[in-house]
Amino acid sequence: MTKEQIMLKLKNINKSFQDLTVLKNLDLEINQGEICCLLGPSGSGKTTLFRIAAGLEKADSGEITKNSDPRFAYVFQSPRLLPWKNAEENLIFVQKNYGLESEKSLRDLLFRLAKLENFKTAYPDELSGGMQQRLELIRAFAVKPDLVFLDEPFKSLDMKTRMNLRKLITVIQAETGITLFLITHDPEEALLLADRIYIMAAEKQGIIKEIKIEKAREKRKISDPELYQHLENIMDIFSDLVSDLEDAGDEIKRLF
Amino acid sequence: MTKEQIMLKLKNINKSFQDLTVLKNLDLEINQGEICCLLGPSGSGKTTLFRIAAGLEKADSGEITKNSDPRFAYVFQSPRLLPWKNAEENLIFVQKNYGLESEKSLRDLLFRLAKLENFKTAYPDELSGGMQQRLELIRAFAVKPDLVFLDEPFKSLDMKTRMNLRKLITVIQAETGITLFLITHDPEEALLLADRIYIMAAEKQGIIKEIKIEKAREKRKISDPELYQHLENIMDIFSDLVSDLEDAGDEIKRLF
Amino acid sequence: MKNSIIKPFWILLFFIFLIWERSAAGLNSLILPSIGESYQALKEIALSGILLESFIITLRRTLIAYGLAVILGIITALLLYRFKFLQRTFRPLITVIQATPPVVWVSLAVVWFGVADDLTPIFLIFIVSLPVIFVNIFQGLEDMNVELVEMAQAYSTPRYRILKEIYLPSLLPALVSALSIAFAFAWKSSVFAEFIASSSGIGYQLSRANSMMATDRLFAWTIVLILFMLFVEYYLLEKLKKHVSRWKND
Amino acid sequence: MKNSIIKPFWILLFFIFLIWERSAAGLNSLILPSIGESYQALKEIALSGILLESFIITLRRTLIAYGLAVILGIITALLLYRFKFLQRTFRPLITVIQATPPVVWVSLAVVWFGVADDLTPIFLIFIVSLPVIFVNIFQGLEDMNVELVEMAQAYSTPRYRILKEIYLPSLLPALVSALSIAFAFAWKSSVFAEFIASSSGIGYQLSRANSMMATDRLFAWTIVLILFMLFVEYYLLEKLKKHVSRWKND
Amino acid sequence: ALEVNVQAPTVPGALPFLWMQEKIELPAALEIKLNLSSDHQRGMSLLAQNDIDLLITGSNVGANAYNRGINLKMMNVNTWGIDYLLTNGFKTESWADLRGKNLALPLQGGPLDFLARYLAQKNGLDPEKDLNLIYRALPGGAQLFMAGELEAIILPEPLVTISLANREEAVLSMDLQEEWAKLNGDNRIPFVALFVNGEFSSKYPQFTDIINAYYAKGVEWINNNPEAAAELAAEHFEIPAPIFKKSLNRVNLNIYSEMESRKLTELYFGEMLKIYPELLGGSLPDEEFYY
Ligand SMILES: Nc1ncnc2c1ncn2[C@@H]1O[C@H](COP(=O)(O)OP(=O)(O)OP(=O)(O)O)[C@@H](O)[C@H]1O
Ligand SMILES: Nc1ncnc2c1ncn2[C@@H]1O[C@H](COP(=O)(O)OP(=O)(O)OP(=O)(O)O)[C@@H](O)[C@H]1O
Ligand SMILES: [Mg+2]
Ligand SMILES: [Mg+2]
Repeated sequence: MTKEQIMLKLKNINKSFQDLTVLKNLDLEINQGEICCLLGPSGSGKTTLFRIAAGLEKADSGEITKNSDPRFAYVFQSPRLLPWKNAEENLIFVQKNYGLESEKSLRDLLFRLAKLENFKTAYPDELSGGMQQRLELIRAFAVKPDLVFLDEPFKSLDMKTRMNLRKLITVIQAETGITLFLITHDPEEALLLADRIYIMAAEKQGIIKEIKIEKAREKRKISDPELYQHLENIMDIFSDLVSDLEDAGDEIKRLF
Repeated sequence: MTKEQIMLKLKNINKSFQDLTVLKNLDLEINQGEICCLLGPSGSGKTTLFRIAAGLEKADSGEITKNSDPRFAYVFQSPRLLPWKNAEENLIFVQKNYGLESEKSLRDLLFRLAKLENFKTAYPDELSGGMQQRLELIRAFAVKPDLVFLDEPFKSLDMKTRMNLRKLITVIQAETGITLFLITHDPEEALLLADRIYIMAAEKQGIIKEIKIEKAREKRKISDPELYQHLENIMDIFSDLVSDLEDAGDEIKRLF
Repeated sequence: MKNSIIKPFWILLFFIFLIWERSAAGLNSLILPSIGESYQALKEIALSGILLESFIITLRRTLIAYGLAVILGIITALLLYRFKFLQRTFRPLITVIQATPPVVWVSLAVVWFGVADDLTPIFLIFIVSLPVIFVNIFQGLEDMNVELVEMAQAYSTPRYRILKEIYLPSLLPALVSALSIAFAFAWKSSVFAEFIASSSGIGYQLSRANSMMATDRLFAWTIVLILFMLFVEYYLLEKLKKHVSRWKND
Repeated sequence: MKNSIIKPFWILLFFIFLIWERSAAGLNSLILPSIGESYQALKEIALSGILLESFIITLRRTLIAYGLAVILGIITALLLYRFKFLQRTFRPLITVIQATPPVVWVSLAVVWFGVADDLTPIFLIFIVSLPVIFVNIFQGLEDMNVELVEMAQAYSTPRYRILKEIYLPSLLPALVSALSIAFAFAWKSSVFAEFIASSSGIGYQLSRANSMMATDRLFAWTIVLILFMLFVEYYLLEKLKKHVSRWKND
Repeated sequence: ALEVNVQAPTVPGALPFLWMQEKIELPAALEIKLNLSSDHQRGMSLLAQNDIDLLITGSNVGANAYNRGINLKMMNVNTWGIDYLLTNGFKTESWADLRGKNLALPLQGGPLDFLARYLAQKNGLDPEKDLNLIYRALPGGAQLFMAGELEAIILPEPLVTISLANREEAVLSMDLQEEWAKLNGDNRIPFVALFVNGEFSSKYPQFTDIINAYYAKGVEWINNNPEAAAELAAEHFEIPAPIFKKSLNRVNLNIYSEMESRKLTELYFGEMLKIYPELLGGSLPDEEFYY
């Protein structure tokens, strides 16, 4: 697996919902073994792009090229667990589709990494929201995928869990070379994790900026000048709309 | 209103749920006009502490002292809007309790600040999750409160909206001197906003660290050495449990 | 009505009518009257005024009993929801009431209400609808979002406003669904009660038609019953539902 | 059963018995038999073997018709859910079926099924339970979480596994609730059908007791009916519900 | 005026009350309120609770209630002949012709069931073995017969006339009253009677007598004016007048002397007691039963 081999390539993708054009002439590529982050405000079409890339939705037009026949796994924005199966059965359910149901030690490892080893027989409704998210996450790795789509896998988790899980996927990625395609709202997270960052904006119906980061993941720190520069740039892009609050000061004072 | 006057003081608070002790001998105080942040992993008892301080739940023992009879407002962790009332009616519903229902210009201002001016007549189920959160937030300010409890008001919002809302509450706070008590998962957010930060941990059943920040809010930057030092310290506290993943590398390689 | 019962149904109805007409052709009208005969009978009862008269009698009884059942069902549900002790006492009683066959109620009603022509049907409709209303409202109460009540308390909302602005609208969807389900029960049991134990109303007319084998009239009355039921279900209640479901999905 | 029907109910039951005994004391047993007389009658029918015999006949009919209604109700619901065209066609038909009074079904059934003693009750039970099953299953299908199906597709799950592992368990709670509601209907309408149009089974025995004015027997049979219903609702179905609700709340 | 509440099923025996209500001027002190209902169980309960004063029902029903302690008296027997055997496409000359055939009866253990079993037995059949008895409540049974699903059925008037009119193959095979006569020498069977609440009759003996007399007059009027009686029935019973008029030909509606009535009733009850004692509540009613 050379790093430069392309895993997934989208060309000239267009997608509209009724009157709303979400993606317009979108191009994107991910190399094998990369971590690629998608960054953008709510409604900018991140999930839509994911669904098209993963084959869950049809684009109106465009071309999708894959490297041979990669195995996809998908971590949904909100956990989609079978409520009538316990944690381990939920993993077995997807493993069965690839004849992997006998790989108990893989499951055990994943449960351990996600700190869920005591909850293998718990049903989803017995798990906290955060635990469900972790289960959703490790399910993807239980099928030994080539490419994992992760739609905000760390959303609304506390800092500690978030750091743990970030670590978890980077360790797995480092050891196995699985390609990761990840949506996040947090620019720092993207800068710390990604080899490549795509920034999307609803106004432009697609990708407005691509950032490549060469620095080794383990050595990155947000205070590093290169990363910090990227962060400032990203913040600038996002803070376009913040300005007009200042002049409301007088009114606020008057009305309260 | 001198800054040093105490708004709320909790002393020796204890709270258990059945066998689970959540808060043990907890002390805490907030001065008038302060922004006070509560930081801590999931399950460390932040919401429980809030509910006790706001009088929604009874502590098992302990003392709560308030400055005269302050008006509280509460932004719930997940929006609690009346589904059968539209956005504006939801604001009027709480305003009525304080005879403020005629303050239409205040409502209009809040809708404008939250960029919801076009959704005054929309019902909650017609708003996106983020819009509902913003409505939940401005409802608190519609009653001209003395102290607002904000339980993760920016959770799972995108960076842009998040920055907007942060700005919004700091502007309101600066102009009105309303005391804000805020729960967040994001250490940077706490460092950028708070005059005082309390860090909680489930293992200690309460507050493990108190940080006071004197620097003027407008001038703060996360790269500022003082703040950055705090950030590193907080990260250290949270990363206690991250370490043990490294040694899983071999096993991961073997099993995948 | 047009929005609800849509075209394909009319085609089906046409085929049903065709099959009906075909079968009736081969059979004596006492066994299966033709559409024409049924229509004739319908016209007859309509012109003689007996249709309107019986319909009003039955409707009056249904509305009285149904109204009582709705009011008492709501009160019972509120009480049983509020007081767990009452719940453990009366919940099984309600199941017993539901399990008792209507025939038995009718024979008990004779003892309790004697000859009064109205009371037996009213009682039967009441006793049959009450558990339906109760069960649905009770479910509605149990499904209610207590978080909203807490929110209101956090903003110092007075008790009566919480009742009026949160409890009441929360229960509306359950109430409408209870009303709809219970109406079908009420309407059918009023017919049953009149069939057995009354000397007026649509049910009584049905029983008269039945005992003299005036099958065409039996069909005519049945058509009246079905049409009214469809009118209530697809028009009145649908309107009410739409009104309520404005925010129901959430 | 003890967990469901709890102590306070027994106290209430005691009071009901007391009131019953008091009222019966002043009345002829033909109008309201005492508890002792009802018990005596119950003992009699139990010892004569007619209780068991009739019970088995009624139960058999109910189970056959109910089973058919369940199977056909599920199939209809699946078909109508899948094909919107069928839905617009048959949905109103189901309302019409539901709106038709049982009396009319019975008189139609007599013509259609002739002398066969079983068919009329079976038909009535079937036609009364079918819409109940259908409506509940259909609701269950509409409430189903399609996101899980998409998840399964994202992981290349074959079609038959999606049906077995997602559709089926998704529908179980709706199915159990449908089974429970429909059983009450089935049981009561089997009694009604036998009362009117059969010469065996509990309903027939009820009608005999009724025409012989053996009110004590009427009560004895009613007690049998209620007890069996309570057994099914509070024991059998409760067990099934518990089994299913393991993950229902989610 | 004294309000007298009457319940009667839609049988010819109810017509005299309709006649009193609509065709003549009763004494001002008397007002008849007639309630048409065929639920005799309900009627009896109402009678026992003094909710109604007079009840027309089967003679055995009254005796049964009497024996169970209901305070009532049999004022008169008014219907003496009403039941016939209809066959489908063939005619029976004797009971033996029914061997192995379907025979539908309205109610197991009812008076018609008794009559059918009694006659069959006396004519050398074992009703359980030789007949295929089918019990089907009226009018469902009649409907079945008309649909050609039954070989034979015993029906009361006016269902006999209706069935004959609606099924060409239907044959009026036997007059059960005549069959009874072959065995007992009299074709009068006391089927339907008028009962009075015991309290009412002892409180208002003269009114009771007046009503009884008017009732007898009404019966006479019907027999003399079948045309008008049929019109009255058509209006209240939901049955076409011509059919009812025809049907009256086969109904023996008459009031006989008390002595005669009682003798015939005791004969009827005596035979009934042998086959279905529970139809009479276990024993013959005593002296006080007869008015
Ligand atoms: N099935 C659909 N039908 C109609 N509109 C849709 C559909 N799916 C998405 N959209 C719209 O397309 C736009 C992009 O949605 P998408 O979910 O891809 O955004 P996102 O970037 O994932 O946002 P978030 O960060 O909130 O998840 C939004 O305006 C959304 O309302
Ligand atoms: N009503 C309750 N009954 C029982 N246990 C409770 C209750 N409320 C909270 N807990 C428990 O108390 C602990 C603290 O909960 P709390 O909601 O205060 O945490 P938190 O810090 O707000 O977490 P999060 O960041 O996930 O909101 C948790 O272990 C929780 O399960
Ligand atoms: Mg998304
Ligand atoms: Mg919380």
